[in-house]
Amino acid sequence: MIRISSILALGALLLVGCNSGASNETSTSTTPSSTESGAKLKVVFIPKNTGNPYFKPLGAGIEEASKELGFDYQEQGPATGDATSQLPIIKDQIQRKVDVIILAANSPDALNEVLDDAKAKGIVVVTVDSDLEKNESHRDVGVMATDTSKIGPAQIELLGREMNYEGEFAILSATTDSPNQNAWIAHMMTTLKDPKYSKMKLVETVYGNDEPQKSSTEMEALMTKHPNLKGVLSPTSVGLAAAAQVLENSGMYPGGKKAANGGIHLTGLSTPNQLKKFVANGVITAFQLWSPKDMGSLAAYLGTAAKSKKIELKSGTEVDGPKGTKVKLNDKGVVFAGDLVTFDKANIDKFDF
Amino acid sequence: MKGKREIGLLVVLVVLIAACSFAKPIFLDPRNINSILLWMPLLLVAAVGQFPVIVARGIDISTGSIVGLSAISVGLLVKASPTIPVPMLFIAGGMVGLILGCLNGLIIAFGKVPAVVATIGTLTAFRGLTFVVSKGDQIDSTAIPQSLTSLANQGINIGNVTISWLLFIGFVLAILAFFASNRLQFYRNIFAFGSNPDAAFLRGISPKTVELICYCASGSLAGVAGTMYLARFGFANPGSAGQGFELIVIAAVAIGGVKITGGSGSIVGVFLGCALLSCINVALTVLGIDADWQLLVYGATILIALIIDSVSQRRKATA
Amino acid sequence: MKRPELIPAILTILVVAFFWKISPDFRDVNYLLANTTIFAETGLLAIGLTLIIISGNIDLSVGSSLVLTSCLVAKFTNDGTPIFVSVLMALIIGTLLGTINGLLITVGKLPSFLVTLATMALYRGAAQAMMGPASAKVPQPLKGIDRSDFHGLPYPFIIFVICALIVGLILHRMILGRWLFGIGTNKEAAHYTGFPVNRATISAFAITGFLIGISALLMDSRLGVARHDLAKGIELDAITIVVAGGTAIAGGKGTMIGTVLSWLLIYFVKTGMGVNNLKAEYQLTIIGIILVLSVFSQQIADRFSTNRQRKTTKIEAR
Amino acid sequence: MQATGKIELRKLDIQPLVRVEKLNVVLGGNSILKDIDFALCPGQIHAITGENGAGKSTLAKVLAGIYQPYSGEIFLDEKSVVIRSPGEAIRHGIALIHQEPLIFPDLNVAENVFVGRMPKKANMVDHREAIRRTTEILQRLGVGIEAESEVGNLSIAQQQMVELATAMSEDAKVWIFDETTASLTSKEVGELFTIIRALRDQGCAVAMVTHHLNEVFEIADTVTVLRDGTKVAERKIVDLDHDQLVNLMVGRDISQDHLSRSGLDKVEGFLEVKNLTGPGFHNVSFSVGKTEIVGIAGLVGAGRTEVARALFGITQPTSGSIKARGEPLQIRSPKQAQRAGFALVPEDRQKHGLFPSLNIGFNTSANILEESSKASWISERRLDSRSTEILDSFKTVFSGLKQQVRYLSGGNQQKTIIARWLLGNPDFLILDEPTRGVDVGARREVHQALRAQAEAGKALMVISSDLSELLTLTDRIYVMKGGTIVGEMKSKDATEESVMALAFGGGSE
Repeated sequence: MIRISSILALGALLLVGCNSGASNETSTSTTPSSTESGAKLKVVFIPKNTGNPYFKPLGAGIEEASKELGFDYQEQGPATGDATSQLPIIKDQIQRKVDVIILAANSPDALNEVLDDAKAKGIVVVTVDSDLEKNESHRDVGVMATDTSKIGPAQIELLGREMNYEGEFAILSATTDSPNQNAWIAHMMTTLKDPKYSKMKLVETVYGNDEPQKSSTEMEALMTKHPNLKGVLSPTSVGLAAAAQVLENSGMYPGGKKAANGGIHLTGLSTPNQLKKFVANGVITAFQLWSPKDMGSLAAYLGTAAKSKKIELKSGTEVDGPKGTKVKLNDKGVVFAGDLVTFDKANIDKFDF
Repeated sequence: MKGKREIGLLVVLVVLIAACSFAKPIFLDPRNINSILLWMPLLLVAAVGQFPVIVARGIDISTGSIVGLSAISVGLLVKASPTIPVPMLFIAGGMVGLILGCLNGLIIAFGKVPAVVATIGTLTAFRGLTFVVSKGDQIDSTAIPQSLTSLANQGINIGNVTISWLLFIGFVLAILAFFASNRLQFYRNIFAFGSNPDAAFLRGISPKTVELICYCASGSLAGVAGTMYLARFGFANPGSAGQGFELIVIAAVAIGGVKITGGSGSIVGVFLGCALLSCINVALTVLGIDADWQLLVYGATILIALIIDSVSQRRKATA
Repeated sequence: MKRPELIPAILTILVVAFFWKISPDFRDVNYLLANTTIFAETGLLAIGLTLIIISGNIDLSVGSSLVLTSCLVAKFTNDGTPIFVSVLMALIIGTLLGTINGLLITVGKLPSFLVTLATMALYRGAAQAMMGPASAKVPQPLKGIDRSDFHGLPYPFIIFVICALIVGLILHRMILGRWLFGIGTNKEAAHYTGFPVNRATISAFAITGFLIGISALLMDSRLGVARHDLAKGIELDAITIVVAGGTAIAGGKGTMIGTVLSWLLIYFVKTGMGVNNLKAEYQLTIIGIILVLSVFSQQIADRFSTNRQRKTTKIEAR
Repeated sequence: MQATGKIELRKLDIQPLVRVEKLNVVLGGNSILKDIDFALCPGQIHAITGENGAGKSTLAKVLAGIYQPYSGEIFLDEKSVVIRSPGEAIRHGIALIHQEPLIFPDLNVAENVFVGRMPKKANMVDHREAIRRTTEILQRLGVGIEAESEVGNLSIAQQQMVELATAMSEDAKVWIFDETTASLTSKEVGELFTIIRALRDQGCAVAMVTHHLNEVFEIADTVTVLRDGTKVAERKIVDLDHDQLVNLMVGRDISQDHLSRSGLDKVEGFLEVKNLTGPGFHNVSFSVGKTEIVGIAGLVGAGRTEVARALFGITQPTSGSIKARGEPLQIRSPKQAQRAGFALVPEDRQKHGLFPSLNIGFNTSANILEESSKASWISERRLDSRSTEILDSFKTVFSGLKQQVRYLSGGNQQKTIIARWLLGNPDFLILDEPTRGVDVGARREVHQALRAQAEAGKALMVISSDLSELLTLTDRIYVMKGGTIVGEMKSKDATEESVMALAFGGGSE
């Protein structure tokens, strides 16, 4: 009985499939375009994963823009930051006929195919924070933090100033295959060739996989392996927070109980809320980040403009940004959201994200 | 007969440490030893909880999610009332774990759902709950009081080696579990149940009670491990806190010589299993193994440890 | 209740009816079909795991094997291996990885849970060691199988159905299937009865490996790239499908149709939740609850059928 | 026999320790026990007997709190009680000794004895005290087992003693033995009976569930006979003889004739074993001919099962030779043994024979999968028809091939397994305890089927602890002791006494 009914059910699915094959073309062309009917645009933001504090202000930026520009806004993130966890979500958004997808890509290339589908349906794809490195053609525009070529030097300069431009230091990164991290580290390497930094020696680059446990162990190992270590640079917030906790525990931060020859200076990239405690108690002197919120609203402005005004986004195009600004796409189709902000004791309490 | 397996494990541990320190003398540097000692407490506490479950022929795969949910809940609690005394935080973590473990126990003992299935189900369900409870927000370091995080850096100093209070708590719990497993009637009932469940029932041991309490114990110790997580890392993210931890815990218990089919094993073995895994994990970093090769080496080491154990067990059986 | 797979079947109908009613985006057969392409890969793993779980074993390494196979194939194809050869290679590598698991379990006499826990790290570790941070691009001729269809049916879906059919026949109509049921029910008795316990167990793992090979090709073809960090956690999805489909985790009981129906159920639930933008955390919780509830309801159904069987015997015996 | 008068007195004077009134038990919708009245008095051994499925064990299990009555009352010392769980039964002083020893293989003897109620010091388990008290009890029982040894490493008889020690430690007043002798040798049975008599003399009430009639006559004072869940009789042993008891049990006459081979004494040889040595046996030589049933007698642990396992490729002999049909054989696995035309019906049905949760068809046809399939493709119809045919020829009672085999009675399960092996049409059939736990009627049917196989030209080897089985069924008997063969005799010349004399042996080997 059940066997029969289940075979019937499967058969029905197959049958419907065969019938619908013929109507494929019509369904594509009838994809409603909200712009024509004058309805509100549908914008969806897909962060790398839910619960990631960095994407909160970014989402807030988009939400703020939604009030200014009057579009429907939703956030839908995957539970984990795996390479393909965003893929089914993008498929769902295509089916939901959204107009703009703002995506913080988990993978520079695993989403290529599905993003092409989205673009084919007339959806504007804006990447934020993490671009599709070397696969830029699969999205319309990228809104990136700050010029990658500026982040590397700025970080080195920040650490250099703290450690007096001399001594050994190490980098604690996220994963070996994170494009942003690798781009920044590459720029750091070039920066180090500047004679100004000639006395700074990068002893090792290690990877904490953005896991607290692994990052802590790597940080502890760095301190064991390099007794003369004077600085650690962690351009990822999980790594930086874990490293700060390890440093606090060890008391080897500048001014700490066990600090030898000036202690270990720690800096990197993070949202301010995650590190307020360590700035207050002196474990970290200063660290940097751009404004994710500005990035969010800029992405929203670009995406909606491209959709409603039918602007073709290509290098050199000028678009209206938030608050009457004008931004111009560079040769990779990327817009930078703004400069790095350096957070320290003096200003950190003014920020809340 | 008893204890031989533990001695074998101890030998493996010593050989591993010797090999590592031969390859990299700093492996024996006090700082590195501290790093290993900091790896242990969470693992040890969760493994001591997993132990009775496996002895009773079950398995608790939801451990990682319980650690996460407990860490987040305790974080929310301490955020709401920062003056709460530290022991209360451990009790709170234990309570959260107890409730979750109890739920597992009810599903398994009364719902008759196989343990693997039930806890795979709650692994995802509890992780989902963690997001719901935290509204997706991370517990930032600012919220965690110094009095809690200092448990990871202060403790009993022996030269430059520090037995952190966290590890101390872990030791105390393990020693309590050691005595309980030998001297408590109820704990002996767990062994009897694991050795022969039908016979245990006929001897008046209630299988439902045994299973329920095993999962409650596993849950509450995972909950305590959740508070330890906060103390050790100073923050907790609903997505990453405890993620994948269950497999490390189960591996530690299995390497510790606890029969995966139930009925036999010892807390001493579990302790050595935890020590071995902690050493391996720290060794991967300190020996400077290329980041891309670490997972491979880790997998190979576990496999080799299992094979060595199985071969030595068979030798003993034929001898 | 005689057939436990009735439960996923009924649930599937309810779920489809529910989403069909509340969600206009779900009410689109083309979409429902096209979306199976992602899920077909998980389904293939579930088909293999059905054999393994029926034989009283478990394989936690399926996701890692999948990744290792897909990386190897993509890399070699990229280096100029002809497509035909790389397809063959995927199947061989997958089968080989499964066979290694099987050998460790049978010849090494180790519990499958522990062996595959270790190879889960080992296989993914091997993929990472080989690939490093890079990803391998899949060349054009191998790409895009998920967007080609046969009268509206996407090929991955067809492949899944065909594989389920073939493996289902192996399980329910061929000797190997009987061996696996016997081994899963009582390994000792199977040995005494002259069942080739080791060979059959290895075969179950090898077949799963073969299916993993197919799955790896589908994944390569769909994504166009292969990386070491893909398909994380897919093993739990696959096990969830198998177990919710009425296969007993302790072995000796289960059907292929149950796995297929459960695959449909979880597919529709996930698609329905996704297209309605249900938050990821609620999705997780719901899937967990579905797993526990479906197994729980099967237990209850089982108890009823047990009573009935006892009764029949007694009556006939008089 | 001279004790009869005393018993009579006791029965008059003393009120029962346990009594059940109008007991009804329903399991899975079936009425298993109907309106049973039953009492156990102190200082009395009360046998409960009946065919398999008559409800003997169920009655025992109700008293032990394993099953709950549907209706009826249980009185302890004439006070009405409800026994909700095995634990409560233990607390009431009721001990049930099971057919299969109920042990915890991973725990030591002392922990087995005191499981769930270890002696305590300040609420903590006191292992030393447990070991001391266990040693004491073991000494009282007169068995030489170390209290600290792991029970998984003990023999079945020793494990049985551990179970007795457990009940002893519970200070049980009511002792119920459920087919306890099934896995014991006669010597061990003798020792057990000594203990049981001692218990009776201390004023305990003893119930013996058994279908061995000679045991009933040997030890019991009173017997209750059950048939199909109802009590058909309660008699004093002195008022009964063997045939009357059998009639009460089965409700029909069963003849006891010898089943030995008709025809010539000379047989064509089939199997020739020379100086075989392996795990658990050494220098074993014997032969089995076509049309012949050869019995292997001996105590449990004498190496009988071990020889069978080696012949079937489950263990490997270290030296010696096996020849079948005149050709030397190397057997490394059951598969190879099967190819050589061997078959083994194993001793432990549950562990090595049955696929309990699979259906009867699967269980019956498990051996002919390959020959009944084309290119690995199973012809279910062919398997089913052959299974039905052979099961019917054994008068197996079942509701359909799709029924799970675990719901069959022990006798029908055993028939299923014998059927499985006969379907494979072996030339040489080894049966290890073929009728253990099988009731009188079914046993007869099994014996007839085996004899028919021999008549059809097969060679059979039967290992049994039941001497009457060996004497009635076989043509020749080898006796094993201490891992080797100590004697051989023709069945028609043998008596139980002569076989036992060899099995126990006088002097050293």
